[in-house]
Amino acid sequence: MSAADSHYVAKTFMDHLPILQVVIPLISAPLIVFIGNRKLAWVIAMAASATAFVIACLLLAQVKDGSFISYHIGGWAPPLGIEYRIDALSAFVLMLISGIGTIVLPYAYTSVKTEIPKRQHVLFYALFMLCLTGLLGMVATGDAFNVFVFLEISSLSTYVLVAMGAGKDTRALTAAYDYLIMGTIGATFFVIGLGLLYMATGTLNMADLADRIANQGANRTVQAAFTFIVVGMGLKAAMYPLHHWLPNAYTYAPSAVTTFLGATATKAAIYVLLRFMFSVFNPGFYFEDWTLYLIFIPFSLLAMFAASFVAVFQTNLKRMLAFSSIAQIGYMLLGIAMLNATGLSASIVHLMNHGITKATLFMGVGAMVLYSGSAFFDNLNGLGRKMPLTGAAMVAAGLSLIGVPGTAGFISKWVLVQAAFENGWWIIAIAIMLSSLLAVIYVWRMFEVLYLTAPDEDCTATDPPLPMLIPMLILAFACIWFGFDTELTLGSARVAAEGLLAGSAGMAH
Amino acid sequence: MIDLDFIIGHLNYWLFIVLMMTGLYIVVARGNLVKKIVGLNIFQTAVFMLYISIGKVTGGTAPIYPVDSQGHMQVDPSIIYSNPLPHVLILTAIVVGIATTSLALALTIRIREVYDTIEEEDILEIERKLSAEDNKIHGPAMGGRA
Amino acid sequence: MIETLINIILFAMLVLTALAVVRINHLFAVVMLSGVFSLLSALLFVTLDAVDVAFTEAAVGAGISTVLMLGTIALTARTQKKSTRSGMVPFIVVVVTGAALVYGTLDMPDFGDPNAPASLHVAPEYMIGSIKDIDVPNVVTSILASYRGYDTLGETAVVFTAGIGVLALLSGLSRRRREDEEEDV
Amino acid sequence: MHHHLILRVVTKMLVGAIILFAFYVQFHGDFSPGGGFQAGVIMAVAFILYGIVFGLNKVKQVFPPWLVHKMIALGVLLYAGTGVASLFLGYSFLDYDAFNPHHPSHGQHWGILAVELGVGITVTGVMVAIYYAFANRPPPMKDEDW
Repeated sequence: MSAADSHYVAKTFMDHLPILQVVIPLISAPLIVFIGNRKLAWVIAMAASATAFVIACLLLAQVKDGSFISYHIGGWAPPLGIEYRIDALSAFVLMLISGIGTIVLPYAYTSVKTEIPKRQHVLFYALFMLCLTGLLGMVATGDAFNVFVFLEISSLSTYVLVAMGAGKDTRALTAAYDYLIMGTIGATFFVIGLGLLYMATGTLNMADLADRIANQGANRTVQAAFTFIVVGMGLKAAMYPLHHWLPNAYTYAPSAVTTFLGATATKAAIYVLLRFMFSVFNPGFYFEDWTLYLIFIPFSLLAMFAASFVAVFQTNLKRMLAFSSIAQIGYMLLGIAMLNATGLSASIVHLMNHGITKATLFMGVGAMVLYSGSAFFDNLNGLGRKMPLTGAAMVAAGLSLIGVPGTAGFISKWVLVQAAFENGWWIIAIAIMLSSLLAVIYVWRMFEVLYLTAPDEDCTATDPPLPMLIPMLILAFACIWFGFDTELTLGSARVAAEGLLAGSAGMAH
Repeated sequence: MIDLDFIIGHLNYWLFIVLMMTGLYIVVARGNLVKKIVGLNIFQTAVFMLYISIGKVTGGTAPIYPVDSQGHMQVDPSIIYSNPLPHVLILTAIVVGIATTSLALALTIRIREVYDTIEEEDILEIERKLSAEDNKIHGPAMGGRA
Repeated sequence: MIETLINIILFAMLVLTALAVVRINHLFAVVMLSGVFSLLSALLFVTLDAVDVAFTEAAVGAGISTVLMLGTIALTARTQKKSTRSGMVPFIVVVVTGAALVYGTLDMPDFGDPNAPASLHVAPEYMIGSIKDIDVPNVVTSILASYRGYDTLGETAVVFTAGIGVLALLSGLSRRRREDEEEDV
Repeated sequence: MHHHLILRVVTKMLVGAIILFAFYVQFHGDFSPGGGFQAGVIMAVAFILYGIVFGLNKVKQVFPPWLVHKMIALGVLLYAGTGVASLFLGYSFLDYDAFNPHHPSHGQHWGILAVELGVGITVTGVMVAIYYAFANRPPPMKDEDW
């Protein structure tokens, strides 16, 4: 074969951005292990993660007008080869994940030193980068089976990262084991779903799948595939009745890990759910409507109330925040179930807003645990007064968690309520406000402990070292900033939501 | 009316499902940590069988072209080959499976060293005691392991 | 005909092995049976024309994973406690899942159907491409390493993750020189 | 381990054969079943067998842990590096045509060789490392209790 009929097209650096997004963090992990030096490990991780963040921003700038980028890995055109496909939604989630990864690393530098034995630091950073790689890969890819591969990279590294909390509390080990079993069942369900889809269509490329499902209609095999994919990803996303792995995993993992996971892991799973429900399957199918109305709405309402209610009665701040996360996932699923552009924008913008809010809070808890040794409320008495900047960051994030006007959390809840009104669902709108009241109660308990109780007399706590403090303050500032300037967050979310609602047409070539 | 062709054509799938569900049952119903992992393996292997059966074409053969002594491929259009793509997917999935298994086993070893048991019931009992102690010191919490 | 007979016998043995794993409390037997299960499924893969998969399943399922499991039970326990809890909830979960799957099979193409979508859509292009573009006789290798080479990179990364994960859980990374050993506590 | 004479002699003979077979599987994967992953597992089995029969310390002298751990990373780097190399040649990531633009199928052969080698190195490393990690743990009871 001559060169003339090969598929060679000279590419520039900018053309390679989609693959570099994932491959740079991927390469950094073996590099860290190969070099095996503790200080360099952090430097490499930080550099790779920051590069990934810059790339995500560049990608978002390119696709913010509603277009998409398709990158053919190996030079093979889809559906033969694997395709990377970046649109507004994926670029937005990529930015969230890589941004949180970049901002958690400086925090981790100090926090890991105190929580994890020294000989494991190199492995910690390698696993952290693998987790980041997996999450980014799940979001960037346009190939259904590739999602599974990267899902497993992130899951396996997460199990170990959670288990690394065993130095402080041995329950981290059983939490990791439970998560491993649940996560593997979820991933296997997802694989079964993919198999059924492949059986019905003969392809694995998402755009091609969407075309073929739209053309041949949904038969019973496709419906079963839908069920298995939703349940499998629901397990990874801690969708309400499938959330049992989450509280222990978040409570016993090291602070830096909890921060990163709380802000990104479930978000990537929700992204995959969105991608499959809207871009691969057609939201017009009756079984999908049915699932949304009869399954998603009741369970997300249940999540919003039951999980918030349980959160109110926790004595461990980390655990309380974990239950609050389950409730917040309820909001995101509720937005999806509204099945209109406003509701979807609310869900998507809440991915980001809840991500930065929870990251700030978990960072704050982690900083206090440095001095108190545990996240139990009675060990945190008055620490807000002793650690003014940390306390301030947590107040800002706490307000955002409730959804007080002027914070990021308000924007997502406001749009969600609007979406409910658009559908004429008054009761749902009232439910959203009522469940926010529960959030007021548990966030108030946090404020009460941090400010209104007297600190121990011999308490020597001060604000944490700068590498921990600065990321926390940046994120707290973002919680406020995105409450006023919604151009980046809500703007991108609206473009993404419209792309999703265009359904399989949005995936057309 | 019973359609015999339909049953013969689908019997294999149902048998795979029986195997899958046996594996899943071991994972959810058995409390021994090692046995759960064995169950997970059986569950996954049965899923692999379902995948591989997608690729099977009646009268087909393994998707490897014969090679003559000069190393040239013999392409004979009369030979039917089975679909190779599911094989590739399952190769990847098997590797992911052993990776998960080895991590799970390593976790089990650590758990045994700390709790001195690998029975879920005993571990739950120990953790319940730990939580009860926490509650005694820090005030009652609700929710437990859930 | 002979193929059907082999399949039926294999299935019967697979089901018996799986059921034995449910019943038996002696972990050594359970682990050995899990190896047997893998070996039987490798045989089944051969009858389904997936020789690469059979090879891997035999090496991994019957080989490495049995060795690791034996190592684990040597480090943990040899027998399982009699389970005391009722099997109702798991049973319902399993029945519901199975029913959903059976429902999905109702519209599946017949087993071995040459006109199934999976055999018509992308697969023929791989068969041609492996000759024309890649010139490799084993089509599985050409898909694995080239067409879907990125999946295989991901797979290698998964193995890598598991490797360093086990190191993080059990031993830690070894260095050649012991320069910063002394600061380790 | 001074008894088991037959076991030791047979093992010594087998290990060489197993390693040879691993190389065959590694480099003959284009023509017959097999490839980097299977070769890696077989190669690891050779070391594991040696370790089981002659003891962990003996096999660690042959194949020191630091080297194993470097190999784990090296394989992934080789695989990803192949992709990056094609990227620098102006092609897509992992487009092996880059390695011989005038003869794309030759380029493909080189690419496949490199990535399969990467897989083989990592898998060997990981399996041996996992074996070392498991074998290093103190057992709760003695061999006689079996």
